Amino acid sequence: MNGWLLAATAVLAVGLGASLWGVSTGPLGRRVTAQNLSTALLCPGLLLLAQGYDRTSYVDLALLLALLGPVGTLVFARLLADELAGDPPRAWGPTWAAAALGTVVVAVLCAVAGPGRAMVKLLIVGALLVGGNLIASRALSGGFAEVDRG
Amino acid sequence: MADAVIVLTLLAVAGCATAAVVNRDPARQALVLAVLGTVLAVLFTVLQAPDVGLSQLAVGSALTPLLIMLTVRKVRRRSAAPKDGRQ
Amino acid sequence: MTRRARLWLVLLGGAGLAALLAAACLRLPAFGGARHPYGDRAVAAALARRTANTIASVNFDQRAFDTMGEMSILFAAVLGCVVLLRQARDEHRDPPRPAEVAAPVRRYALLTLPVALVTGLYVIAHGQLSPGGGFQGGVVAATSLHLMYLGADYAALERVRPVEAYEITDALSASAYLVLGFAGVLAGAAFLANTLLPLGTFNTLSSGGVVPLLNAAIGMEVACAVVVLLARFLDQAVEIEEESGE
Amino acid sequence: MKARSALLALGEVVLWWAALVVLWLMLISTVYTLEWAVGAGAAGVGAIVARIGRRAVVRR
Repeated sequence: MNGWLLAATAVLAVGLGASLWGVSTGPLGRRVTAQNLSTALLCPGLLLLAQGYDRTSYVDLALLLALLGPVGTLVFARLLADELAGDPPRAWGPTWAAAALGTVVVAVLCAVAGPGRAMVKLLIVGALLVGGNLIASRALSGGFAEVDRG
Repeated sequence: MADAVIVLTLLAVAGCATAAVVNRDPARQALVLAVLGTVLAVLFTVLQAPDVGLSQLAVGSALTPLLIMLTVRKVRRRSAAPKDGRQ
Repeated sequence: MTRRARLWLVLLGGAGLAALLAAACLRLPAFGGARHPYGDRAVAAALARRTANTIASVNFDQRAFDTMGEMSILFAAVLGCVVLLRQARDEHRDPPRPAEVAAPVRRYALLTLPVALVTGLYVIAHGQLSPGGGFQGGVVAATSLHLMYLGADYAALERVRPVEAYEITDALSASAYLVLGFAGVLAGAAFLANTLLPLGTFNTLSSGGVVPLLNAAIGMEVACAVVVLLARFLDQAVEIEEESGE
Repeated sequence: MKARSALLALGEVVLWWAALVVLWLMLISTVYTLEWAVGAGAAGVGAIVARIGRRAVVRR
């Protein structure tokens, strides 16, 4: 067990616990926020796992999660727009905290990878992750206010 | 100690799956199911099965929620329409 | 058939299944070992055919016939959905009003759509080299197109997604898999045998003989099948209205 | 006017294509001729879809 796997276990423990607790209890707005944060918290965990197992091809998993996780949140933001309109979830604190976690993990892994294509791939994953989550949070807090149906 | 992460993700999968069954509202179930898809992908990764993890990620994170939520929307529109004529 | 006879039939079938499963379990390799007889053989066969990802070799070479079955299941399932969710006689189409989505969300969708599409194609193309393959990449590529619905509206999605073209491509790529299988027969080997093409250099896009071609056929099939499936669901959820409901 | 808009459309597609080829090159591990060809093709598909998608949103 190396340090990377230890870090991955810690990040995953926090991420899994927080998203599981948030998504299964409370009002709808908090559940949607927790679903959005599950992407932001588990994707850094996957990146750390890839580094811990020393398999660069596992980065593809994090890439796909960073791409598709926000898309899943947009699905809920769009199709639950009516229910969320009354009490739009504004959880900017946790959102920025998760974005900071993603940034720190990507920065550390980039520093380890050194300049090269692997580093650019990590930066792409990080940009997609942070950007996607901020946009998904924005969509949840009224991004689809004018959408009545369709 | 290296198995700690496997135990952790297995527990999370069990908890998430239980939560998906305990919730009765389809929209909330879909939310739990989306998280369950991601958690399962992490489990497959720590079990060294990245191919299955990728399949789970591709299907579970966006496609299944979209199919479920579209079905929920259709059912809700259908039950709402005859009563007050509104969509 | 009476209720009693049916119960006996179920019990008989269940008992037979249980006996076979128990017999199979007794012959399983020991639990938790580092080596597995099937794993060792699969890896050796994959390396002999110069396929870097053993899973791809199992899916598209050693057990290509199973994959054909899975492909037919997906094809039949999508066909069933198309038939079930068609526009019925007492329904009509009511185009949804254009939606106003917040500008950052729209821009994100427009930027991410090509990136996700190319990533999906990357996962398909590198199926026999790294984790991934036709199914995973196909689903990602198909999902990416629906960012148009999430970031704009249904009319915009329909412009990047002419359903008829995807239906035709779905059928064509499913038959491409069969044609590649029969090419093996015509060449004098067995159905779906990997003897047709040169095996190429290990760990390149052209390695593994017929594996990359079968992988690409599955990728196209899955992508088109998912698009057609989601198109039917979207039609029902967004456009099709019952006459009484208007 | 028509020639100008056609040129703009071509420029948009070429820009997207170049960006997506760079993305492809960053995703892969080793670069060789066939990889270039497949990447260029995939980037072409992505660039055309990007153009159609943007027009579908703008022209409403």
